[in-house]
Amino acid sequence: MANKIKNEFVAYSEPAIRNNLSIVEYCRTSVAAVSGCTAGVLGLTGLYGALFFVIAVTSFWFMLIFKAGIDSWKKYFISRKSLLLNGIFGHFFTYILCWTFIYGMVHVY
Amino acid sequence: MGADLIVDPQIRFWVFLPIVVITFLVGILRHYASILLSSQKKIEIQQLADSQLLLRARALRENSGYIPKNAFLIRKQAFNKEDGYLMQKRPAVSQNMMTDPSMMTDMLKGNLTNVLPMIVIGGWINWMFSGFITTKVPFPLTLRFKSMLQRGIELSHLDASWVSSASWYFLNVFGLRSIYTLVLGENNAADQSKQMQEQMQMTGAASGMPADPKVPFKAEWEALEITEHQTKLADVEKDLL
Amino acid sequence: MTSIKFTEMAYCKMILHAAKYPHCTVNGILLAKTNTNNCKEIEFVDSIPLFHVCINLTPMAEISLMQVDEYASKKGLIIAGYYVAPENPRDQSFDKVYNRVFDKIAANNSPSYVVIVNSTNSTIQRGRIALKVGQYNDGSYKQCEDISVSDDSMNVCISGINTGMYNKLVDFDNHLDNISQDWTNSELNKEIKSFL
Amino acid sequence: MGNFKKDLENLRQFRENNDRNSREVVQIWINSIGSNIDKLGKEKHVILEQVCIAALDCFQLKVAETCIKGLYNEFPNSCRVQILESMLYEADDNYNRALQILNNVIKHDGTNSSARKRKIAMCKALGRNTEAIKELTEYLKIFMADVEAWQELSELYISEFDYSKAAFCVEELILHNPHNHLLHQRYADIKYSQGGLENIEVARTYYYQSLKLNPKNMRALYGIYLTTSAMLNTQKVVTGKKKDAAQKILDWVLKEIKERYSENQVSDIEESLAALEI
Repeated sequence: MANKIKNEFVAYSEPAIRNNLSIVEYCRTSVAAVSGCTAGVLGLTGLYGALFFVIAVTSFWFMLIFKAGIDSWKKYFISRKSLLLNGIFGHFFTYILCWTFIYGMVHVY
Repeated sequence: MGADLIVDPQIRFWVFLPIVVITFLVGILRHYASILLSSQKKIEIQQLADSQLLLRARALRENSGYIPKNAFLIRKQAFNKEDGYLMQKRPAVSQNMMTDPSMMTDMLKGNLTNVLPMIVIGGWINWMFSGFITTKVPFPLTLRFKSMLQRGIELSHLDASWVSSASWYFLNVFGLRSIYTLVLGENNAADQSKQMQEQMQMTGAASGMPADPKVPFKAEWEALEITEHQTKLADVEKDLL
Repeated sequence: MTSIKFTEMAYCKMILHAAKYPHCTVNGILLAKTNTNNCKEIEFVDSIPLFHVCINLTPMAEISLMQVDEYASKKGLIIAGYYVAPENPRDQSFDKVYNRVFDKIAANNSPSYVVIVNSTNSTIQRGRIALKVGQYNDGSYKQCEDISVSDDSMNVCISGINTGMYNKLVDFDNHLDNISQDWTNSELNKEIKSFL
Repeated sequence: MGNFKKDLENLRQFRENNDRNSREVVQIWINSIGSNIDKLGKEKHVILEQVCIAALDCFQLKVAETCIKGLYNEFPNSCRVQILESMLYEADDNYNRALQILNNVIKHDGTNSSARKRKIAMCKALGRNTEAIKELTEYLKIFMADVEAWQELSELYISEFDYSKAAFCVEELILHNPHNHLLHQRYADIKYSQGGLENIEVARTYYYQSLKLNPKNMRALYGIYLTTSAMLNTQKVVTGKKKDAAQKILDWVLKEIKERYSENQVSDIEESLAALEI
């Protein structure tokens, strides 16, 4: 995934970037699902649950940037912010579903 | 937790869980069914040529700055002159989908895999598990959500965060989408909300093959007509030195 | 009739170049000693593989000619010939291989020679000379029949192809892709010599 | 079995990078995969196709035949396999039979572009370049956005020394892929080969662009050098200012080129650079 960075403009390989993003998307969905299940098992309610989601997503974001290299993430992605925010609502929805599901299984009855 | 309301634990195993499992499995099933039923669309060579022509015209319009001016003008001329590529006369293709049998079967198949299961399973679940309170969302909600989450139960004093069985089913239908992408990979057919959208647009337009080339040709012609050549290479020398 | 000789280095590098890119037309330059440039006999002592992509484009060919010229004059050699191994073994006429590189060579050096490498795997394995040589003089070609290649070079070629030695060959195109690669092939030359 | 896995990994890499390492592919087949076809699982058919083409490249007709047979067992009516079969006949110099198969495929499915492309390739193999060009232009009238075909056409034109038409094809390529430095460089090469002051100026612009897109492109650097010095030589009446500017560019390019070489420390070749400075 050789993307060349120049001072004033960026030349990148479209399929490589798309591939990277789809992999990241996969990870993020997994993170949302897994953290949702965790929140359910822990029995978090209300704002705590939302907070947990925010923590999970941002910590995953940090891990991702760390994995890509703090200096070299630019090689693989165009923007860090989109890595955090892209499709966040969709993921939140996944999170809520898993959360509700496991919470229902463990704590309601 | 359930201090104000105690729910029978049996509901968990006989209503709550089955709904999740059923919706999930139906989604998977739909995915494979649509793979089985999908027929490779026969593309007419003329259609193919048209779509390629449009692709080329678009590339010309978007990246014209990278070729010399006269090269651009030659191409523009070739596309836009009286009998140029974009102006050629075609016998009007009356792609009436009702008369085209292959269109009909396609639509039938689409309905078979999308709409039908949704109605059948939805109805069945409504009938089978009607009236249960299944679960509680772990966060407080305003009263407005009551109609959404408590379909099938009319209890005015019940807290809004309780979820009825029918609503739980719909939550699952729409919420499992991302789980399908995890399990089946992207662009799967299990995701019916996307499929529904395609149903709306209908016909060939969804497959990127305009049924009647006249309309996109005209649009492309107009767009190309107003495109001015603006070279993007004027300053490269300065940039480098 | 001029008699034409190829040393091991010249012959092997030509054949290996053709073997490295069997799906492309490849070309290159032949170097000869200055003093042997009489009309009776010519010995090509070295060959410089040049291109395998689009041999008919001139800019890089000009660059390569300049550099090879410099290299040759330092070694006391002259550019005396040009070789082509056509992509299509059916193309064997001298007219088809003509291009501007050869034009330049011919302009500076008369008579100059054009060699068509007509190598298929089987001809080489059988130890036949897979070359067709023409002498170019004022716009016309004269095919030379008197070609001699030592048996040693045949053997080196056979073992070179069988052991994949062609992977070590560097032509000018490779050099331009990655300038740390050496188009003079000094490593490969040593290896060929060590075979003898 | 570790070796087996590594071989599979190698093959996959070749496929992904579009490497034509035919000899290696066939070697891998002979050494490990050929006897274990059933263990390939999902990849089986892709590998069979890959090996088949590689084997044809190396004239290992037996290997290619087994591959095709394996594929026919699985997909008896596939156009793709039929095309492979036609390639087998083609490799065996049985052009008529190959052509017959291809024509059948096209009759069956008019939109099959690879069959049409094979037909053109056959023209080329028979040495009928002009006919290949004609067929290819016919093909491009239908498949106008086929980048590969434009590329091939440009190369055919170059081999026929028809530079202006080749330039047209490369322009088309640039339109479809404006960020590929190799295309810009190729365009400049063609323009330079065409000759004439105007074309050389265009060539220089494109060398610049190519260098901008990829600062490591040596050909572009050399190209700038060549075009600039050519402009200095041809323009007999250069005004002082313009000449200075050109001289400056020349110095700059030479400096850059030297830098590249000193980074790589190849003293041998570096010496022959002296030729440039005349």
